[in-house]
Amino acid sequence: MQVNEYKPKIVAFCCNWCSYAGADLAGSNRLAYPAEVKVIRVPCSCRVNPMFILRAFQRGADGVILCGCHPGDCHYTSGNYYTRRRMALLFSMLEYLGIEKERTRVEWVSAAEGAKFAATMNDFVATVKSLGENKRLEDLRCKR
Amino acid sequence: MRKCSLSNSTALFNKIAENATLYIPVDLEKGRVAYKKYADGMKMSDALKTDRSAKDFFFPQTENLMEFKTEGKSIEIIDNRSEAEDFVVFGVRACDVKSLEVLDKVFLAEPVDSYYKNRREHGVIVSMACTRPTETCFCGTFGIDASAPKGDIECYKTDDAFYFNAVTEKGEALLAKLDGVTESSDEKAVNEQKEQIKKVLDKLPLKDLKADEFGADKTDKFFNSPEWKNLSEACLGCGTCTFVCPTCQCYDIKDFKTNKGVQRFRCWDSCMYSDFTKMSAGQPRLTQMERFRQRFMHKLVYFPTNNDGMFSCVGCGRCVAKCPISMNIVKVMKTLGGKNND
Amino acid sequence: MQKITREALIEKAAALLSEGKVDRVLGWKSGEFSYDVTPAIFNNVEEMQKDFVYGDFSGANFSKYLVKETKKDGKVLIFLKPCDTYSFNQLLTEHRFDREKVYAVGIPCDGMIDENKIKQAVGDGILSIVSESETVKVETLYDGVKELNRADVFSERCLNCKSKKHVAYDELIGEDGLVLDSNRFDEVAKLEKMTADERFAFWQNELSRCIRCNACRDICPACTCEKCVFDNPNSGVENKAAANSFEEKMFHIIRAFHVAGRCTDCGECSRVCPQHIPLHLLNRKFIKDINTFYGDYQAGAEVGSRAPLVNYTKEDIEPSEAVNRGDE
Amino acid sequence: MTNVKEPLIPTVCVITDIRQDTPDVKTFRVLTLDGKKPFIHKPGQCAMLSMPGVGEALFSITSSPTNTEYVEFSIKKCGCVTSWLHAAEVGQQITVRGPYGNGFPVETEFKGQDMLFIAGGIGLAPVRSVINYVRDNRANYGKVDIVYGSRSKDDLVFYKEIIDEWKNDPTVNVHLTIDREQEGWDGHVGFVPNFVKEVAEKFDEDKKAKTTAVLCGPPIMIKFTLQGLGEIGFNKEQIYTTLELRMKCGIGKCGRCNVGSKYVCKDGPVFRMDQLDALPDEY
Repeated sequence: MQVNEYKPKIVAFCCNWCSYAGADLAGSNRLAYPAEVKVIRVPCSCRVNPMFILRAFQRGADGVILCGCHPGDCHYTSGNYYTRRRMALLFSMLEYLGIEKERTRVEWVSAAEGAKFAATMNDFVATVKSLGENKRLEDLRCKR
Repeated sequence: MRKCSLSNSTALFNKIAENATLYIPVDLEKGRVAYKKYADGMKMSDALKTDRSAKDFFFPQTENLMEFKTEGKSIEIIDNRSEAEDFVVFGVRACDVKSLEVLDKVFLAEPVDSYYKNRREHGVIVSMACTRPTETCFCGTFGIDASAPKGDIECYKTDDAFYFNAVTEKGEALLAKLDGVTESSDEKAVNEQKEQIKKVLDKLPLKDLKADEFGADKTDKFFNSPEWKNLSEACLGCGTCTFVCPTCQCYDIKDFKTNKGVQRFRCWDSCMYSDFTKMSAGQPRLTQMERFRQRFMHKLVYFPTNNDGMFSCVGCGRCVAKCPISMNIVKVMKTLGGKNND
Repeated sequence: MQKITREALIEKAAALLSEGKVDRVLGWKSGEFSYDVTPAIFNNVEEMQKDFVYGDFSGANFSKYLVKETKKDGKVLIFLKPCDTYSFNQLLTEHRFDREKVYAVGIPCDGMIDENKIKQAVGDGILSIVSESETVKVETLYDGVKELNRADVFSERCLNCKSKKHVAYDELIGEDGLVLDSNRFDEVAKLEKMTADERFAFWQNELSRCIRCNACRDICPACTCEKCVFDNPNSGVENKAAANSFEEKMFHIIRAFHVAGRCTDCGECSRVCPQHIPLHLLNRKFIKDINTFYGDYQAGAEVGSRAPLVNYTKEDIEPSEAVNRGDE
Repeated sequence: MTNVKEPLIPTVCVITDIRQDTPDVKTFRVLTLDGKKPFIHKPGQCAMLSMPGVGEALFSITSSPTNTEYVEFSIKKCGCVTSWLHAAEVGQQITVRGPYGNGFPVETEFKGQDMLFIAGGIGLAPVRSVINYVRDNRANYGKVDIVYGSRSKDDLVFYKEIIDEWKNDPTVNVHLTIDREQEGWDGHVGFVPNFVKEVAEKFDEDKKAKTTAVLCGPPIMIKFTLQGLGEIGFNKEQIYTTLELRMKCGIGKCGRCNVGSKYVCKDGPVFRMDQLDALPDEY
């Protein structure tokens, strides 16, 4: 009989201009990253407001990663600088509430960094997998 | 009348908890008091009131009504109501006991609300006389006697014992089961306590608050009073008063999309909220003044009109203590009630 | 700090009303007991003489009422305690009220009392509360008069008062105070030192009591959205009741986040919470983080300052470092 | 427990027909899954329709109780649930509970009376139920006049039925009006309140005395129509209308549809004007 291996659900918000292209590149270079990663394309990492992150957890995500252009390279000049501040504060708050800090991450991935994208995702999935299911920020109604 | 010495209270609670889930008021940190599910050895609070009322047991903040599964164009309704478990709420004060009577008028009126009825049938209320009512208490205004708290079993706690008197059949049945931990007793101690309570009630600052001016069919007298504007001026439109109120029963029905279907649940709602009556076509109560007026008119006039003069306020004083801006039904009654209440 | 009397404020209001400088007064109105003070509009001196009160329980921060008040005709007189002036400035920065329609009188404050602490100390049946310089005399129904140390019953925010200085006013009564060194972040630091499990248990216990009455939001001078996301049926997160622990957390995280960088730490949220949830500890966490990460910033200290969340530097801390800082 | 009928639990029904009446009004025919009428109702009553996940809302039943095959709801697209319904297709299942409310007193006060039906826009929806009930029990009622108006010809709900059936019914007088002149319209132009006055003024005193008016439409129309009817000698006791407020439960418990001590869902939605006057002005 097949053993049901725990597969974490990962949501990756990727900015259209860098990280999404990076993910694309990872794909066309046939660099493997886990299928548990669900990529959501956003115009800019700055588009992601804290509610998106919480909602992803509510809907059953075990980890949420946000990828944007490297600071200084934002297509909209400064979007990712704001992202950086927001997420620093939000993640710090989540940690303060006792939610595992490894479940959230921000990575800067450029369009040329297909390999980095795949490596990041592999690493993130492994980290979240070792944490197990998201229990502290779950909505039981969505689990049944 | 049955008696159980306080030194034996753990045995008493354990006995009750054998047959039903028992909830007792418990002291928590920072002066908070709440009903907690009894576990062996738990100590009952002597506080006058729990922060939230006993309403929660019968009409919880949120409850699932049903579930739906949808596929293509078809819908399946899953009625997942289940029989409630038997439970006992211990130490309910006279005001909260009366509040259930008020809620019954709404939920047990035809068509009967089966969710509420289910819990009402399975719940036994052991009330508790108030030996130390506080300054915010005004149950006497609505004819409630804190020395005769009613419920299914009336309970009096003296310095050394609990005294029990069954009021209803349900109460008798429970009391009969407690024979092993209680003994027969005369009424002397209880009568003394009743006298003492009456004396204290006479000293309460709100003892002279009268509801006579209000009641059935007084809509015209109060609805257009110019006082509403001043009274509601500072109202924030939050729902504190309605949520701590043991008689407020307005609810909303909402759908939640789970990952697998739709859960229809109901939750408390508040007439103080701006979207309470909002429709796509418009809004009959546009300002906070109208919403504020609705709440008090409902408690003091509309509800009595529909329920043989019964007010839907029990004078528990929670809103008096909790309102962020300290506006409350006492101030409303004093302002609108005219000379009678000066 | 000198004690300001009710009479002095009425006198000031009387003068301003008779000079025609203001048309009405936003003030505290006495209630049934010593502590149930209600914000109210006074249209003339007679009304003030009857019911106006300024004392230990005049804690309500009136700044937010200006949003509504300045939409009316005429000019309103508002009394501002030092901490209220920060909210006043912050609202002004956000263009939430019309400064022209307000006459602000700064008044000194020597700390407000938390009636819940008194209730806890003396029990039921409080008949009157009289405050003297260092002590509070509480007359009770059951135990006669009890004397309490005033400092013991100060409200939490006053124990950790951040400033006795008025940062906005048209006129000041009495002398101005100074910005204080407060210990307001101690409690946050204590939580940060706990393990994640302990913190989780702490917040689970606190937030699970939330009844979603929205009092914290509705009193908050920083919460002035015309339509809150939690009231908007089109937002997808509208909710009247926290159906489970997730929704409790979501509401409070999002609310705290939305006021991050704009919250002046006035403490109204914790004061009004009927369930006594220490909501200020969420806001203070953000303030503390902002101070640590991006340099000290006090919302409302000056009009027009750029809030930290609508600002950045190229050298800002990375989120991954931010969350690890607790491990050091 | 589960065999106790819970009023809040609906039944699944299916939309068997959708008719586009006007650009923003559609009429939905609803049957139970085994092809029966979901319930027996009185004219003027309402029912709760819902799509799980979208919401639940109260709609007046537009079909007459004399229709034994199906029930119909005419719904104007204006909010969340209505927009969803407008996008639905035939065969779509929805949930239904009801009927709720008191309905019009067609078997008591209305009996033997001359009827004057007045409606504006979508206000004809609840009135249609009474009109057809009266037409199907013709012997029980006197003369029937229908005054109906809308913004334009295209906005006249049930236009086909009005022209094909009501206009062809010799026992019924139909008076149509639209707000503004329009190409292809040779009927009356003008607002309903004035038109009603014109029509009813011609009634002799005797007829006025034995006429009962049923009124439904936007608040502004109701206000001026009432004024007009008053001027030509109608009493408030002769006029009935139906109210609409936000409702959630439909059974007088959730607390939001009350006007004074009355619950619109339970004590209404039909009120006689003098009863309505006795209520606080909050609807």
